[in-house]
Amino acid sequence: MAEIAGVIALSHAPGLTGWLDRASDAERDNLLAGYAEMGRWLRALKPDVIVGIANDHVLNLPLDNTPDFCVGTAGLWRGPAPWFRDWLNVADYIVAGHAALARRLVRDAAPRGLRLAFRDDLLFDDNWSVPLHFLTPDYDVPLVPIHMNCVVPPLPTPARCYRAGEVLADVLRGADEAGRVVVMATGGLSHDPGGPRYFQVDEAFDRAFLALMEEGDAEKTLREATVERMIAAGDGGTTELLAWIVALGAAGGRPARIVCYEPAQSLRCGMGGVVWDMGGAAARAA
Amino acid sequence: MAEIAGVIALSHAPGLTGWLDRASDAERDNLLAGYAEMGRWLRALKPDVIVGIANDHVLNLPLDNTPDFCVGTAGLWRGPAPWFRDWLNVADYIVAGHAALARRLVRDAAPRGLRLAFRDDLLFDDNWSVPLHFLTPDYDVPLVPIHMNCVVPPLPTPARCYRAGEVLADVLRGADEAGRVVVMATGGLSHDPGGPRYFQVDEAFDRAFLALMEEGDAEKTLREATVERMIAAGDGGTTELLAWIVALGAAGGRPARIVCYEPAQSLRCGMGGVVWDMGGAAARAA
Amino acid sequence: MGIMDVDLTLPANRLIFTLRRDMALLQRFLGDIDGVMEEYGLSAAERRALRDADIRALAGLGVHPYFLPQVVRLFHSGAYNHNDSEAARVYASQMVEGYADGKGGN
Amino acid sequence: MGIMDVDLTLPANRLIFTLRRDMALLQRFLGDIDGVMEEYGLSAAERRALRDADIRALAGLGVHPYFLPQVVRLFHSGAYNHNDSEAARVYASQMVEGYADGKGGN
Ligand SMILES: [Fe+3]
Ligand SMILES: [Fe+3]
Repeated sequence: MAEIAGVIALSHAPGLTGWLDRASDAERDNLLAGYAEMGRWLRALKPDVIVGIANDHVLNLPLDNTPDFCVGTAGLWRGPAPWFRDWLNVADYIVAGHAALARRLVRDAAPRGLRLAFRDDLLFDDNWSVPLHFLTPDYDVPLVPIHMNCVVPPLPTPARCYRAGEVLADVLRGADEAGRVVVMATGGLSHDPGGPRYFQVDEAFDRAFLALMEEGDAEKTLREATVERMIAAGDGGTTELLAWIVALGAAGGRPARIVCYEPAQSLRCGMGGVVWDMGGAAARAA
Repeated sequence: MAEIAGVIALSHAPGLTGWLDRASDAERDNLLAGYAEMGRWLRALKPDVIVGIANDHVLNLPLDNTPDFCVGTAGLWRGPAPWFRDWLNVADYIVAGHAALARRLVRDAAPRGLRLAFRDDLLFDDNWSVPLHFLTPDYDVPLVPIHMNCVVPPLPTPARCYRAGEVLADVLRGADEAGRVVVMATGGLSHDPGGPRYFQVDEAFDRAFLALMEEGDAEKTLREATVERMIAAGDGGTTELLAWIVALGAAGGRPARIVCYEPAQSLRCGMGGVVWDMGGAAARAA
Repeated sequence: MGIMDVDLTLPANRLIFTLRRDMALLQRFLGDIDGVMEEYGLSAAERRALRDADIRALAGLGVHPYFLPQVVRLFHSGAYNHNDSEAARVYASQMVEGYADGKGGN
Repeated sequence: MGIMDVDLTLPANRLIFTLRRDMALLQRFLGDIDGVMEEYGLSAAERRALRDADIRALAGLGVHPYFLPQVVRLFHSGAYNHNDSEAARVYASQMVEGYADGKGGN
């Protein structure tokens, strides 16, 4: 049996590694401090594996057969994909996968009504490259990546994403292979890659969304954090917050703690992160 | 604007073309008469296109990324696939597709919440080869095939299938490309390929399901025709009736007329068909 | 065992899926079963079961039920597949309880 | 135009999707744009828009919004992609209202 030691959700926008020197001093200092804190929080939990969930950015999931969720079953992952190297400005890295756990997720989620597509050849872009750079710079925690569809219509509804998080947590708790797990959602907050507001951030939306995470009222979140509102806050990218809804479901809907937030126009994205302390054996020991 | 001239649902089991001489005289006579009647009904509607929906039989939709529904976008289809030739015992055939309409379905279903995967290289087995052999033996009505997942867990729920039928009908009615459309579901009734009841048929279940079609009470159908009951009536194949639920949705939930039924153990499948007269211009002219 | 017990990630499922689509692979498989099974990464248990057309064992490993009669047809003709055909009888002898005692089939 | 207006069946979407995954195709594309567009079945309108990096026209045809900044990066460097980089300014000049008048970007 396994334990969900913690759940985290954080932005992954490429400016954080690609052109952070162009941010204001306040943005840079606040974000570097926040991401460092999230890294300490995560490493203190001593996870055996990170189960990640993030937007695929239409990089792997084909447009002619887009699944809602796709688990990576490889035993080893390399990043970033060549096309993203100069953009992301991170060193090439290798991180272990966890094939047995990934296959378990596919098998055990199905009877619970959650389809997980699977493949062993996912390419990584900012979705994992940016968070791992800050959170596990030694790439020493195995990763089971779940790429999800946040931007190819029709999108999975927030309710479906929340339920997916519940199912994942349920399956993980019953997985002998898992050990101590951190569930990590990446993406968001407001941004509009490909739209007319590419250079804008919707700070009011972001703060309202973060307040919902902090409040920990799942029903209210599903009522208010609609796809329509996300799109209104930035069409091309804000729906990455659906991954945060998965995380909220995995955390059982409990309140999150906001670690940092910056409406970083310089990075073309509302940037920040929240953590859910799960209050298990891990937290008690820490 | 297009018209849904009629909706039909009928069995496609391969024994009907492959070893019908092994059926009893009564089975053979009743089924041949029924399939002939359905063919006359369909051809009298003078459809410009058949939009078909049927189980994929794990032939095209990959196990690592199984969509609920996948539309064939080719302009021309050839059947049956080589592996199925000796089994089905039908002559090779060519039937036109309708690429523009297929692409329209993909585009216009998405904002209505229905994802349709798409591809132009679907292989055909009994799903189309058996019904077309009897209904349009000259293969002179273009076909837009929609292969659906009826047997790879998790299955689309009956409610989702009904809704898919409603969406398809809605999109078709707004499609300039469509003209006069017949929606044709194929599959079922009770059978258990791959299970211990391969040689059995569940007549009581079949008759109850047909009665639901005849009654035309959509809510009752969704309440009673559950996946669990279908599986209990024959694990490996009975859930092909989910395609009939799509047809029921496309028919707006109205009552169907039962054309024929035989609990044909000799064909290892409950065999039959129903039609929905849509009462449009087509019916009035007939 | 039924459709809800399938192991979608099982290499044997990917192989059997592909065998029915790719006639060149099918020919190669029929000429070199072990080589193709190796290529598709089947486990020892999967290889043994598929080589022996042991469809009951394949079912236990998580092969999709729909594939089971088709596995029989890999090794016996699929033509004229009525209930007393060789392929149907081979299926019944493994999957239908009581058939081996002369009670199954029809 | 936004993610809900994408035409998933558009050949240009399949090409741009693949260009970011397959570096050999990307090299071939950069050396022979017309040949590769032909190979992927792009319409005349798609070809014109992609050849000219006319991302506003591509958006109108149903190209996925997420691809638009990446199309700019096909023709301009993607490195150090800050808001005053050449790629960002090319994007802004086409997609951000008022930018051409010196008001957009930042
Ligand atoms: Fe992103
Ligand atoms: Fe079937």
